[in-house]
Amino acid sequence: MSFEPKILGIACNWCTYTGADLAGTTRLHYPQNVRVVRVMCSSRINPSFIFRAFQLGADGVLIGGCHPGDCHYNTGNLYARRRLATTKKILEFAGLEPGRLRVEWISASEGNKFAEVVEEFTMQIKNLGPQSKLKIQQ
Amino acid sequence: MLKKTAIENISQLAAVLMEKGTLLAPVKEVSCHNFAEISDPQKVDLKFYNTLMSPKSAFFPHREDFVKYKVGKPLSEAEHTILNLKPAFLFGVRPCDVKSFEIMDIHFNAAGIIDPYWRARREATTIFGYAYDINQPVDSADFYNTLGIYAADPEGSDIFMVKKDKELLLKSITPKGEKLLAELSALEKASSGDEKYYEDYIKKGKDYKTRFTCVDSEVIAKKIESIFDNTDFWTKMSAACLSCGICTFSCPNCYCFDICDDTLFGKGTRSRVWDACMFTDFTLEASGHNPRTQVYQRLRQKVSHKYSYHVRKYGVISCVGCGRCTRQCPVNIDIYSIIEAALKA
Amino acid sequence: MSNNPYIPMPVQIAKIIDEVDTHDIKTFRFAFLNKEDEKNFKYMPGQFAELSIYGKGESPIGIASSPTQQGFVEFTVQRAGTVVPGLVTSALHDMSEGGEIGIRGPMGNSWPIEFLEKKNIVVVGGGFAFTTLRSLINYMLHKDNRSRFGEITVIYGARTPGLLLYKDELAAWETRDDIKSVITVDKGDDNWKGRQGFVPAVCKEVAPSPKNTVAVICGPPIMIKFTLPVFFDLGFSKENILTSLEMRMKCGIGKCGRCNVGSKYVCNDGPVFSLAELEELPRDF
Amino acid sequence: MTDFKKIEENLKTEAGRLLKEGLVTVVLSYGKGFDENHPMPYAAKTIADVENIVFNQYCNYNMARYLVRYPQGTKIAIAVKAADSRAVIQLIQEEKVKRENLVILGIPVQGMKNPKTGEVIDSKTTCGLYNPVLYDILLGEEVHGQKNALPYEVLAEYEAMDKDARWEFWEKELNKCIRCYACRKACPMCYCDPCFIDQSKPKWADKAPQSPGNMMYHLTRFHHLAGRCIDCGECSRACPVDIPLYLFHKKVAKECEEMFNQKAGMSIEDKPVLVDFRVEDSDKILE
Repeated sequence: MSFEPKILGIACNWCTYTGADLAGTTRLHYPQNVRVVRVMCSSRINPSFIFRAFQLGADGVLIGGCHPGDCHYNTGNLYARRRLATTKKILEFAGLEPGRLRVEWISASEGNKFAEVVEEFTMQIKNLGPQSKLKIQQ
Repeated sequence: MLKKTAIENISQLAAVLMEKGTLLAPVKEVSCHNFAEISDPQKVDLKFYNTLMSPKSAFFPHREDFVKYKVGKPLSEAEHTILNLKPAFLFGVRPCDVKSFEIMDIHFNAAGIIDPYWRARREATTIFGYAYDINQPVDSADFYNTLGIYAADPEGSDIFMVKKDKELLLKSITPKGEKLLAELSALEKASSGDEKYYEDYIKKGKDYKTRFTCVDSEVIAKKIESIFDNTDFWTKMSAACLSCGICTFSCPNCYCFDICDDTLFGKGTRSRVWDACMFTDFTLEASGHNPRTQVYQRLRQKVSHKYSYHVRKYGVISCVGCGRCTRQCPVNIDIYSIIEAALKA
Repeated sequence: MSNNPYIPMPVQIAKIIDEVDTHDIKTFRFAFLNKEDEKNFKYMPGQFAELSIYGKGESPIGIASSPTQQGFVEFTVQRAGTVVPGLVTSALHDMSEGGEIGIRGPMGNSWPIEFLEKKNIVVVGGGFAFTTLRSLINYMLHKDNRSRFGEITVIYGARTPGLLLYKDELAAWETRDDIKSVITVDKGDDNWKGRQGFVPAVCKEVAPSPKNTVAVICGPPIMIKFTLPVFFDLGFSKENILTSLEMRMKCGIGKCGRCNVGSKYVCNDGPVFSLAELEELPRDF
Repeated sequence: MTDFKKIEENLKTEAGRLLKEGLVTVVLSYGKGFDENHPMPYAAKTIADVENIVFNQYCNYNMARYLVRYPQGTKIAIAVKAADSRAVIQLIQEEKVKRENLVILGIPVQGMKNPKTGEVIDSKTTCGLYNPVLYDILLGEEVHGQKNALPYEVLAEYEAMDKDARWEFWEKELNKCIRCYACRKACPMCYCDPCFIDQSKPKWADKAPQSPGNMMYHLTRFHHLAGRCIDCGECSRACPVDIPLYLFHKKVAKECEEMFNQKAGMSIEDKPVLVDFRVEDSDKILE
């Protein structure tokens, strides 16, 4: 059986989640590997969410927020950008592939982009293979 | 019975013990020694002063599983941990640590409800005590003399070992030790010279001095009770305390634990895990009330528990002066100095 | 290891009673699933047990039923969580009748029945802390036991009428002549025809005689603080005032080392102490 | 070389003066321990306490750790070495203490030693500065002419490692953790109450020292200290099982410096980098 990665998607309520909705309503095809969780803003994402997702068996984590400057709360994604960049460096130094965490700015009108990013990221994770380092062995 | 072996052949003895059961012995880690279950007899290493962590984990592991459960399923489906223990050998325990087992026995194995896990592990284990090397300098943190323990105290061990140059002399102390020692054919018979050396060593152990202060358990218990409300004293003593848990974790006599449920994907384990009275949330009640929010209250609890409450409850001080809490403390808080100061306060 | 003190016994929720109008205090009636366990669970008023839900943890709760009531045990549980998340109590509140949980106990000492015998008893309770007092009252009122005790006076207060526990029983006590019950609320509402006023003030008013009398007091710290002086003024000695302590507990059997006040473990040596005993202990609770 | 005796004298003099004049209620410095090699953090509150103040090569504690223990508004004098002064600055940035309530006694020093190992504490385990960044009173001669050591040099070996080898390294190191929390308690920047790891809802990790919980605790703590760690090395010295936590903290500090162009605890005008942003931050940092 080929490897079907489990990907956690965390999408901001105002842009990416609506964008994902648009991808759905316009019947775009994209891989079903992403399970999306909605948060109010990308700056809501506690880095521990990401570590925990990897521990609970995620092979990749995809985070979507509004484009810089377009945040519903004005500056939320600008904080998130710094924070998530740091998370990435930490994962990398711990020995994980930094490519397993991806941050994308996807607006409410970019249903296409959402589908493309999911497609691309799923491929990327497939190439990286299963994430077994942080995953809790049962 | 007295037998002996060359220290360089210690791995042979280890191999024999491993055939008989589980062997717990000191092994060298990067910068310290610790007791560990031995899988390679070559790893047993007696070139240590004392281990970083106390050997209490042989009977009271950091985590002891009670039950494996499935969430939402009837209790009858939960799997209870059953300790089917092989005979175990705890090898190379310093006299002060041996003494700690006796003190812990009162709590877990004699008073009130008996702790089935402690008892099972304790009964399965034969203890090889190991005298401190009286030809080496004593560590400045130790103060076991204060608690009436000496560097070569065979009391409490099943078999007691002393070092003679490049040899190890093994003396049986209890019938359990006698029986085991008789079975250990890999060991050589000791000569009468060895007998004399052993006896002399035990005697000389009394002259191997650690820090000492005259502490009568009743006197100190009463003194500490009387200074409970002396907040100035406790604030001063705890000014440096970071309230981390290393003193209690490394202590051979600290037994406080938490019972935790760890669940993942609907399955989980209920286990007991070491806890420390130095942690802020140790006494945090569900109402939000916490009787010990301040560092001084927690340090007071720790010291009082060992030197006063324990005396009142069980008749003995719950400290053996092994010096681990002092050595390991990141800010050099020294319980011996606190006791000295308390006697003067 | 069936005699393992850390393993809970299975019980089933036979009945849930929603006690108060804020719906955060419920009484749970448990029936033992193993007859053997029921036989072994011998308790006296004032004892407590650990309610245990796998995956959530354990919570020490006072037993609210009386040993004279056969076939079940009752616990009145408040949903904790305003300050510290109350994992067990919330989970319990979310369960329905027929659900299964675990129970370990009984634990601790009890109200000292022998000491109370042949004496007049004044029971003073405030708010949610009435549970083991209710157990004591029902025990004393039982037809086999009533003659062993003198006069029984109950003074019980809550913030509002809706927050009074065991409303049916309170009403039943009113109609009996072998118990004097004084129920008060801090602030009544339109339907409240009873007494208004704080517990300490009511105690002063009722003014029970200290002669051959023991006061059993449980309530929030603030109530205790103002009630004790009233009883001292009335002439009660410290030996004759009893209360029940609360501390964070885990094992409930005197092993885990966290509920000590001085050399006493509240779970084993307590939770019931007389004021005289409490004064011997360091102020560490 | 640093004249430790001279600094001790100055420390006593200044502490005595500040307490006598009532300018501060407490002087945070170093005091006698159970022997010479084991001094302790010390809080002098009376002029008589000043007698007990010591300063020697083993006084490596970061006294900034104790600042948050006193209620806001307490007038405090604090003895700081180079890294410690950065911790004070960082705490001022985070509004945990106010500059006007502090008298900072700067100690320029080199040749501090780790009492456990006797090794000299150099740039490997600390930030490589000799002179305090911020002080009111200097208690010794500033160190000049000494080549400033590079604090991040030690990272090269680990950065060069293959990622799997690095994972193996950290897994092995972090699995040693016994969760005594000495690292967070020794850290001047770890003042949260409760710490995320002690929360029961959400419960981030098990209490027992096992790999998943250890990973969660340490990775998140590294993250919480990103852009805030001032590289004093106290976490690593406090650790009873010698986990080289400083390596990870250094790495995160280095990355933060490169990405956001700001070093932690260098100016009280700064804001911690992760509670700040620039519109012109590049998306490149996310790649």
